[in-house]
Formats: sequence, structure tokens, C-alpha cells
Amino acid sequence: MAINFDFDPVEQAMADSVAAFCRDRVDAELLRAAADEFPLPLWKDMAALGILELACPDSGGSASALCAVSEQLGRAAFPGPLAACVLGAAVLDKKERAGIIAGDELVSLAEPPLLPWGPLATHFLVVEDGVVLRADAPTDMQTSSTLGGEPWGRAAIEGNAALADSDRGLGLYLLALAAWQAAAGRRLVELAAEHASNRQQFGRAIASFQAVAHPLADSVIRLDASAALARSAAFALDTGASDAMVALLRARASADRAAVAAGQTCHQVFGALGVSLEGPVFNYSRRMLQAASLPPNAGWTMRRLAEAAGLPPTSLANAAG
Amino acid sequence: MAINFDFDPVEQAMADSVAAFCRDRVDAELLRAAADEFPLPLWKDMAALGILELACPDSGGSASALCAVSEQLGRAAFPGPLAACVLGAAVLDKKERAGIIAGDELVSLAEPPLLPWGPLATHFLVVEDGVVLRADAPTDMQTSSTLGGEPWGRAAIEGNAALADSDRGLGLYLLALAAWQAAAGRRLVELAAEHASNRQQFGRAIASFQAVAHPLADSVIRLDASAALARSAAFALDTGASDAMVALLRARASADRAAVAAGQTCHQVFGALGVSLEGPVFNYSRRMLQAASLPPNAGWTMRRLAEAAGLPPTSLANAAG
Amino acid sequence: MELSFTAEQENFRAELREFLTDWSELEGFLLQGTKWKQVSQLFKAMAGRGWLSMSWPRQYGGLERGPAWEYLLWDEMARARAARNPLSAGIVARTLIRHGSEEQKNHWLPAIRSSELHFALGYSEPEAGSDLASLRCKATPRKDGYVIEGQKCWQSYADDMDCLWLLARTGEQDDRARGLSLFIVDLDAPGVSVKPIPIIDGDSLNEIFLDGVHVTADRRVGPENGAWAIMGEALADERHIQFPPGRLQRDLAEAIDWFSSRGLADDPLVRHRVAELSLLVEEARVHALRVLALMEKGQPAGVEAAANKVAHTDACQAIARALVELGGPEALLHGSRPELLYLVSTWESIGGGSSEIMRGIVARQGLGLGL
Amino acid sequence: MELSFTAEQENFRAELREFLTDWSELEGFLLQGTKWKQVSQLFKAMAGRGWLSMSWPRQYGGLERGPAWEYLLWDEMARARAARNPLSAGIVARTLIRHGSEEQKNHWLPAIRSSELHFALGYSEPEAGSDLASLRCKATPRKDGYVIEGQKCWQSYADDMDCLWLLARTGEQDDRARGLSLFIVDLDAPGVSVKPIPIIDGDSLNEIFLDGVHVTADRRVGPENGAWAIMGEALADERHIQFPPGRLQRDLAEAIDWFSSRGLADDPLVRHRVAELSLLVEEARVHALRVLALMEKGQPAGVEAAANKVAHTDACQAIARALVELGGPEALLHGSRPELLYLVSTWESIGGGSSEIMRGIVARQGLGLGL
Repeated sequence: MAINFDFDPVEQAMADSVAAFCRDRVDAELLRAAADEFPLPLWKDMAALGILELACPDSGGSASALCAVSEQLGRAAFPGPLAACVLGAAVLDKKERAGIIAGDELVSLAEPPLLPWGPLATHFLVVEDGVVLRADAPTDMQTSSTLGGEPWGRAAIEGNAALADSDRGLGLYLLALAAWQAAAGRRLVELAAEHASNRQQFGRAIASFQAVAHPLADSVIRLDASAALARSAAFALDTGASDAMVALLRARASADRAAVAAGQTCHQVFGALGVSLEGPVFNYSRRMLQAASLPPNAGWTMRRLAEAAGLPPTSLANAAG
Repeated sequence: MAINFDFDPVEQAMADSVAAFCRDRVDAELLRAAADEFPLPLWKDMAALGILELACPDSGGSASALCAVSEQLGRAAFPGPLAACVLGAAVLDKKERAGIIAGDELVSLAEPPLLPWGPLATHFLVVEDGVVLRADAPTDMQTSSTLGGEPWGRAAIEGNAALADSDRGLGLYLLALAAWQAAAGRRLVELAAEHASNRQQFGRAIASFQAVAHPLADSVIRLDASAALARSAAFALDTGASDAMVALLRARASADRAAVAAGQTCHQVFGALGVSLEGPVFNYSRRMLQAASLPPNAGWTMRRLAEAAGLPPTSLANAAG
Repeated sequence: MELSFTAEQENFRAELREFLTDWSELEGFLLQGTKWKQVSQLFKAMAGRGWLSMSWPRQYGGLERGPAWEYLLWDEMARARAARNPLSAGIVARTLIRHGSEEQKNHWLPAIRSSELHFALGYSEPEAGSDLASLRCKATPRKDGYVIEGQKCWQSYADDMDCLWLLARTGEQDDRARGLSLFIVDLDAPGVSVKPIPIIDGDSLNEIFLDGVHVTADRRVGPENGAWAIMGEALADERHIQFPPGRLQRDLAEAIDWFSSRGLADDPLVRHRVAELSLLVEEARVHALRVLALMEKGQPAGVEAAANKVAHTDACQAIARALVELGGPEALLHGSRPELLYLVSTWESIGGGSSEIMRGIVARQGLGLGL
Repeated sequence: MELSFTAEQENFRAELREFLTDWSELEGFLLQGTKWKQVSQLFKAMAGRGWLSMSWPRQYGGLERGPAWEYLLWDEMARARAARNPLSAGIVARTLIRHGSEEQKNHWLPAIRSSELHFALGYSEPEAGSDLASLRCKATPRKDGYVIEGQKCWQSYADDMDCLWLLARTGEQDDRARGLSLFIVDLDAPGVSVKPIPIIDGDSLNEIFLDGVHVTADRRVGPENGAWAIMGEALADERHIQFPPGRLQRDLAEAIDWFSSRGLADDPLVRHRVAELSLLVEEARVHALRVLALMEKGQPAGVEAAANKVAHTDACQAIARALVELGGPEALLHGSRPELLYLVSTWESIGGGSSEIMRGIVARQGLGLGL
């Protein structure tokens, strides 16, 4: 063993094929599409690359491989319930997960009473006390679109059967979120850097102003750490390390915070272009914000991380749930 | 009436005389002096300008005048328990306060079990539930110096008699803290700006780098707001406005936050010079940090301000006291 | 110190609040672009009370009220979310009063005062944003006027307005700010086309194409190549009403409502953040009052106005970001108040002079730093 | 991915921890300047195990261990607060091995390896800090050597060290970085005087005055006017041990102890801040590992090292500031742990390349921004 953050050749080859797929199939128009125009055929083609299958317990897929492909999807700001489908593929039984792996069926992991991707989902899951439970499809769902351009539902929902392999499933779910998020932020910073190098004001590229360049540097410093934390957490998961779950929670929290902040920085760098629907920045920033809103919520995560850092458990009744 | 932040001519004249006094008597060597070398004669001469007398209920001194002189003392980073002595002058009876007003006696407002300036104080006060109480001088005091270069004590202390005029006294106390703090921060930023204009690197003044100039601009934007909040709170106190106490808590919180952040910014601007005891920055930054640590503490203040902003009182048992 | 409005001014504020109860659902401040019909009705009603020409000299039909009155007017408008101050009655009218010919004043001011005519600002171009002095839109002298050729970009509301308050190059490119003139161009004139650019908050900005647009000489305001100083004066005239704290106070109140109504008000992190936000709002409020105090004394307030803009922008973004971060997943549902505040506030640190430009002004002019 | 140390390396870590139990009270990492006598004893003990020359080639008495070994060594030293890596065995020795003559190697390396000789770094000057290439300290060739004239400033530990690793100008001032050479100067040589500058954490930095100091030609290391490239190489050699995360982990553990022992651990704001700090520490840790991974592969890590420095500095300052802000009034008592961490960390974003310089490296070399 040694210290080496690179993916192995098989993982890298898979990442390359996902990157090529995204280059071919994801363009600005797709990213601007409304919530009710989610491209299910694209999702199916993505799934056909074997991405969701990586999460199945019997596929031989590694967390590292999932990390590698999630990064590539993140770089493209690829839309859809990636992490929830990863979770479904990991915890549902063979028959149920077949449609998910094939990209024919979508999974909603509830943040009750909200159901991300609920209007398009056929599988519903909830998490209670760290365990994933199956839930019946709600019968009476209100629908809404979101800032992130996603179709969400609202309905009463309740888990009714605990599923096996919860820990591994939740781990992969967090990993997909973290890797996607850090890579999306990284790509957005690169786009902003490119814009700053081309955009001239006062007779020079705006990249030459420290007020532009240094915030971008700070963004990339934070995002690169988040990406490395995700890779390192994937390794921990693959090697069965006892602190893998904490590492994944950290990676996800780090990526959410870094990506949301980078989105704000890049809006500023893009200036007026950044508030138009034309520019690339909003299509990234809104998806990153949305990803940060998925369960488990940041407050819960930070309370877990405070204990993991070594603070004694609090003796107070926990106000914020 | 009109909108005008300027002091009236009498207040301004008083401020000018304090400024002249500080120019004559406060130098770098004085500011570097150790905690056990506090210059009591200087304190007495400061008091002779009538500064502490402004706080007495029967002196005719206004909060605005106190604000004006506190600003000048802050600009000089003038050492000593200004706010606590202001409080003592406001709430103690005529006989007791005579020595305080004359600068012969010092006041410690306790943050139990700590006693700021305790080793030099002859009067001890505590605040309980928003009321100022007199306390007996502790018999068994441990002493310590502090980051801010102040002599502090540690002892059990308990209030034993509520004092009249608590609200006005605490108001003036907060005002003295806020005005001193905002002005100290402002002066430090000016010193840093001067340094940045003189210090050459890469063939130009470092002031010409946005990474230096913009953080200084942010500092002064925040500090100027804090100073204006202090003046505005002084006006509220002088006109008996019902929200004067909230305005004072806000002014003080704003000034503490702005000044502490400005201290960090200025350390960075001064570079290596900023960590030497020679440079001006540490003598300001450490006093500003210390002033921010005086009671009431920031946590308590922020909880009050959350309610003042319109949040309903919390239904939770209050963990942090 | 004197830090309160006069009794007469406070009465005016009460009158405003009473007036605004009829417009409490308008939301024109946040979304004028999608609500111009209603906003223009509001402006008509205001015009009926002389409020659009509040500060103008009496000889042009104004009320000759000082800055504090205008401050109260637009602060209450902002708090009620009713509307932002219109360009027409503001910098257009002020510039005409100061630099227009008598004919120009007689022609334009009555229609502006009565809210019959409204203007869009034609300054920015695709390649000239923060660096306005590099603009390229060209006005070439012809017999009896000018022919204008070029493109403008990021114009708010231009698709709803009547005229364009156009900054164009009459000198050489290398003259930079010394080669610019101001023109009034009808937005329905031949050769003018307006193309909306949809933006993130559901509103739109506009591109304006000027293709051989002819304007008569009486449409030039102020001297040829003399626009820069005039623009600066007009900007200085408006410093007290650009960033009204009433907007922030309303933003914060809505944030508190959101937290309270969703059971989040007991969360100590939420409470702490609200306290911090209240400090930012109060800081922005005294920044605005500092600007007003200088205006009332007739003193320059450029640095204070730049500081005010940064404080105002930081505060409104901090409120919106706190809502998104701490307001639960419902905060991101389309049409929610947090979503709207987040999207609108994203724009505030860019439009009207970016925060970077403002910090530069404070650093240079306020602290003497040689940037 | 492979992201763990080998079993052999983990055994070495265990050996280190065992070794360090004897030095757990030293605190030389934070306060070497006031504890040189004890720190030098530690270095002697380390030298006895070959640890000061861990990465040197065997032919010079080294252990020829790769970067991961050195990383573990100095990471554990940092976690134990025992000492920072000494300049002598690091960039001085590495530079001598790469560029020294055989005579120089034979003369200097054994004494360095055995911890008999220690060096201070003589780069910065009063007017040349971030802009080192503008330095003015002059080495003028004379028969059989050079005469050195000038002043250095902000040298850590110089009052305790034996030699100065001096960067001086041998070319013209306008040559900037192309006119500099490296020299070894005895700190007790005639004409050398060292004046301590007390600093805020109770330690001191130093001014060094060089007044007609004669050095023989064999005290020049590397080619005349060729120092810049050599310095860059030496810097690159040390990237994996400059900012050990063990220091941050210890800082955070002490912060948690402080909060817990003072009844503050139930405060939700404290808990949230600790969680945030733990993220900063973990982020810094993986930055350090990224640098190490590149070093292990023999690849350049300049951008990653700059990012690592910013992350490390931000984290240690954030921990100290959280202690001061949330740790109660006792946090500011003289001699308290929060006070010490606050004072030491203030310096970290300035020394060894300021955060502004580091961000510039990341922007330019990492993001391709033309600053």
C-alpha cells in the first residue's frame, strides 16, 4: 500500500467512458431544461454504462469506481437522482433493483414530507435512525419544481420495512453526493477561470485582478480537499475501515460547503452573465445548492461530526432533531 | 431635528481636547508596557479632563459627549477600565464615586470568577439579571495578566446590594465599550493603510494589491457602521428612546465583531512587522480582543438580539446560560 | 447629534404607509419586470400626489423637498416591496433640470412628472460593464442630429419603457470617458430593437440593438463629449435613495417568519444567525443614514455610498443564504420566498456597480490606498 | 487508489510514538525559541537513530527512506508538539548533497547528521519579504572568497543556531533573482551580529547584521548567481513535511479539551463550530496527503503545496479564533492554551510564504489565471 489518490486503471477507464458520454450527451440546453422535461432516455443510457450497477452488493463494483464515475457526472452537472438510485441499487432486492440498474425506474429518498424526484419515482425509501426503510408509493402527492430544476413531491410517507445492507447503501449514497458535488464545483471554477481569462475590462483580463483570482483560488483549494476526502472515504469503504461512515459524512459536508461557496464566487466572477439563464454558472450553482439540500440535512450531519471529532455527547435534549 | 451624525460643538471640543491629550501622552512605549506597569498617573490626568464625570447622573454630561471622548480614547488604544469606571461613576453614590471620577480609584465589573482590573480596583460590581449590584472587595484574589496586557483577578464574588440607575449605567458602559472599540479598529486600519502605502514589494506599494486593499476596505466599511451605531445609540440614550438598550447592545456587538476581524486583517497587512512587539498592530489588536471579552458576553448578547430582531422567545431551556 | 426625522417628515411616513396599504401585494420592488402594468399604475398614483417630482424645483412642478423626504418615500416603497425608484423621475429628470435646454425641460419634464414617460438606462454593453469608459456604441454627427450604431446590454425593464437614456461615443475610442455624450432615444424608433435576456429570478434584462438610429440634435442632453461629469452628478443626486434599508428590514422579517412558521425558531444556530443578520441590517441602515446626513448638508458622499452599497448587498445576500442554508428543504421549492430572495439577491452585488468596484472606491478614496 | 501507509511504516509510527512519550512536555513545536536547549537534546536523540538523515543517500550516512517516512516522522513530532523539522538536516543538507562539492559534503554533512551543527535561514530582509528577488545583502568577490555586507531580518532561532544559510546578491540589483548566490556563514564570525526582535508569542525573531564579513570561496554552495533554481529545488524537497496535519489534530484536541473542561461542550454553537473545525482539519490533512502522494511519485507538487499551506494556516487560525471567541474570558488569561494558539497561529499566514502569495500560486499555476 502507499499514498496515492489516483484511480486504478479499471476505475479510470470507466471514468473516461462516462466523461466521453457526458461530452457527447450533456449540453447547455439539456442543463437549462425545465423540471418536467427530465430526459429519461439519457438517464437510461447513462445507466447502460453500468454506473448504478456498481452499487449492487453482488456486482463486484467498488466504492472507488463509484467515486470515479460520480466525479465525471458531477463535472457535467448531470441531472437526476443519482445518489438515491445508488442507494436503491444497494439495498433493494435483486428483482426490485433490476429496473433501477437499467435506468428504467427512479428512486426517491424522502426528506418527509418532501419527496425528491417523487413524481417520477417508482421506489420510495426513508431513513430512520440510520436505517433505510422501504415505503409505499404515496397515493396523494402534490408536485412542485425546485430551484435546482427537479420535480419534487409532497406527501405523507412512512417506512414499513427495514432493508438489509443499510450501512453500505448509505455510505455509497453519501459518496455519490460528495464526489458529484466536489467535481461539479471544480468544473464550475474552471469555467469561471476561463471566463475571467477571456473577459477584458480596464484593458486587461479580469483574471489579472486579485479580487477575482484569489476567491477562485480559495474555491479550488477547498474543492480539491473535498474531492480528496471523497476518494479517501471511498477507499475507507472499500477496505472496511471502521471510520468509513464518519469519513463519508465529512466528505459530503465538506463538498456541500465548498461547492455552495464556489457557486457564489463564480456568480460574482461571471457578473451579469452569471444571472442570465444563458450562462453556465446558474445551471451548476442551482444543482449544487439542491444537492446540498438532500438528506441527511446539514444540521444532523454537523451534530454527528461534533461527536466524531471528540466532543462528549451532549447532555441536552436535542432541540433541532 | 434632522439626520446628522456630527457631534455638537461642545462635544466636539471635548473630543478635541481628549485627542490632544492622547497625542501628547500615549506613545508606543506606553502601549507596550506590561500589565503590572499600568500608568495610574496617566489615568488620573485623563480623568481630570472630566471624562468619567460625564457619567455621573448629576453632571449634565450626555451620552453623546461620552461617545465623543470614548472614540478619542479608542483611537489611541488608551489602556484602563474605562467602561467599568463609567459604570461606577453612573451607579455609585456621590461619596463613593468621587474617587472614581478623580481617577484615583478603579472599578472592576466582574465576569465571575474573573475580575478585570481586579488587582488595582477598589470598587467591585456584578450584573445579575440586568441589574448592577455592589460587591465586597474579595479577600483572596489570585492575579493574572492577560493577552490584552491587563491585570485581572480571580476570586469568588457575589453582589450584595442592587444599585440605582442600573439601566443608564449599563447603557453608558456599553456605549463606552462600543465607541472605544470601533474607533480603535478605525485607527488601526488607518495605520495599516499607511503601512501598505509605504511598504514596497514587487516594485510597487502593497496597497496597490487588491488582496491587501479590499480587506482593508471591508474592515473600514464595517467599522464605520459600528461607529455610527454607537453614535446613534448615544442619541437614543440621550433622548430616552425605548429601544436604547437594544441599540447599545447592537452597537457593542457590531463594534466587537468588526474590530476583532479588522485586527486579523491588519496583522496580515503588517506581515512580519505585525507579529513583532515593535509594530503598532499588536498593541491595538490585543486590546480590542480583550475589550470584546468583557461582560456581557457575546453569546448572551446575541441571544438578546435574536429576540429583539423579532424571533419569538425560545421554548427551550437555555443551555448556554 | 441630531438623528431623527422631523415631525412633519414622520407624518409623511405615516401618510406613505397608509397609501401603501393599497399596494401591499404588488411586489414590484423584487419583480418589476413581470409586473410593469401594476407598477406603472402605482407610479401614476404617486404622480398624482407629486411624489415622483418630490425633490424637483417648484418651477418645474416639483415639491422642492430635501433628501430626507425622498429617502422616506423610497424607503417605505422598499419596505412595502412596492417599487424601486424610477430612472425617469430620478437621474433623467435631475440631469435635464441641471443641463437641459429650456425646450428640453418643457418637452420632457411634464411627461415624466405625470408618469406618462419612462426611461431605461442605456449604459452597459457586452464588452463594457465595470469598465464603462470603454464603450463602443457610436453616435455620428449628421445634418440635424446623429446616427447611432451599436449594442447595449443588461438593461433592466427596457422592454416596458418608452425611451432610452443612452450613453454613446461621440469622440474617439482612445478618449475613453472624455468622448461620451448622452442622448434620449425612443425605444420604438426605427432601427431600435430590444431582445429580452431571461434571468435567474424569472425576470429579464435586455439587449438593445441600435442600427442606424437617427436622433435629432435636441435629443442630446448636455455638451457633446461631456457626458461623464453629468453622469457623476446625477449619480451623486441619487445616493440617498439607491439602497433603502426598508428592503433589508422586510427581507429579515420574512426570514424570521419563515423560520418561525416552520418550527425552526428554537434552533440555537438559527437564533444566532438571525442575531447576526440583524446586525448586518442595522449596519446597512446606519450606512444609509450616513449617506443621507451628508446629502442633507450638501456634501459629497461617494465613499459613504460605496460603503453603503457593499453593506446593503452583503446583508441581503446573507439573509437569503441563511434562508437557503437553515430554512429546510422547502426553502428551495419553486416559488418559495427563500428561493426568490436568493435569486434576486444574487444579482445585487453585480448590478449598479459591482462589490469589487465599490471596495476599490472605499480603498482609494476612503483610505487613500493607491490602487 | 492506495491510501494507507505500509505495515512497516505503521510500525515506524508506533516506534515514534513510543519514543516521543519521553518528550511529551517539550512543546518545542510551538516555542522552539525559548526551549532550544531541550529541543537540541531531542535532535541529538533523533540523530542517534538516524532520523535527521532519514531521506539522505546511504553514502552520506542516510537511511534512504522515501517521503512517506519523513512525513510520518515530522507529523508525529508535530502531534507531540516536540519540534519542527530543522533547516540543517533539511534544505541545507539536501542542497549540499545535490550541489555541494565533495569537500563541502564531507565537511558539513556529518556534523549536520549528528545534530552538532544547526542553521538559520538567511533569506528575508527588511525591504524584501514576499518579494525576495529584490534583496540587497551583497557578497562581493575578493581574493579567496567574498566579503558580505548587508542586513537580514525575521530569522527564526538565529540567536541559537551555529550557521547562517545566506542568500546574497552577487550580481546586479536589476538581475533580481538571477543575481543571487547561497553561502554558509558562521554566526559567530567577525562582523556578524544578531539582534533578537521580541514577537507576540513570547518567542523572538532576529535581525542579522553582516558588516564586512569575510567568507572563503568554499562557503559558496552551488554556482555563483545560480541560487534561485537551487532554492526552488530545496523547497520542493520539503513540501511533504512543511505543514504536518498532526499539529492541527493536536490543536483541535486541545480546543475540545478546553471547551469540555469549562462546561462549554453543551453549547450548540460550540458543537457546531467544533464540527466545522474538524472539517477544516480533515481538509488540511488530505491536502498534506495529496502533496505526499505526488512526492512519492516524484512529481512536482508546487500548486498542491501552496494549497496545503493555505488550508493548514486557515485551519490553525480558525481553531485559535474559535477558542478566543467561544472559550470564555479565561481564554485570554496569560499563559492559557487559547492565548498561545492564538498568538502562534497569527504568524502562520505570514511566515514561510504569505497566504496572499500562496493563493497567487494556486490561481496562476493551478487555474491558469494570468495574474
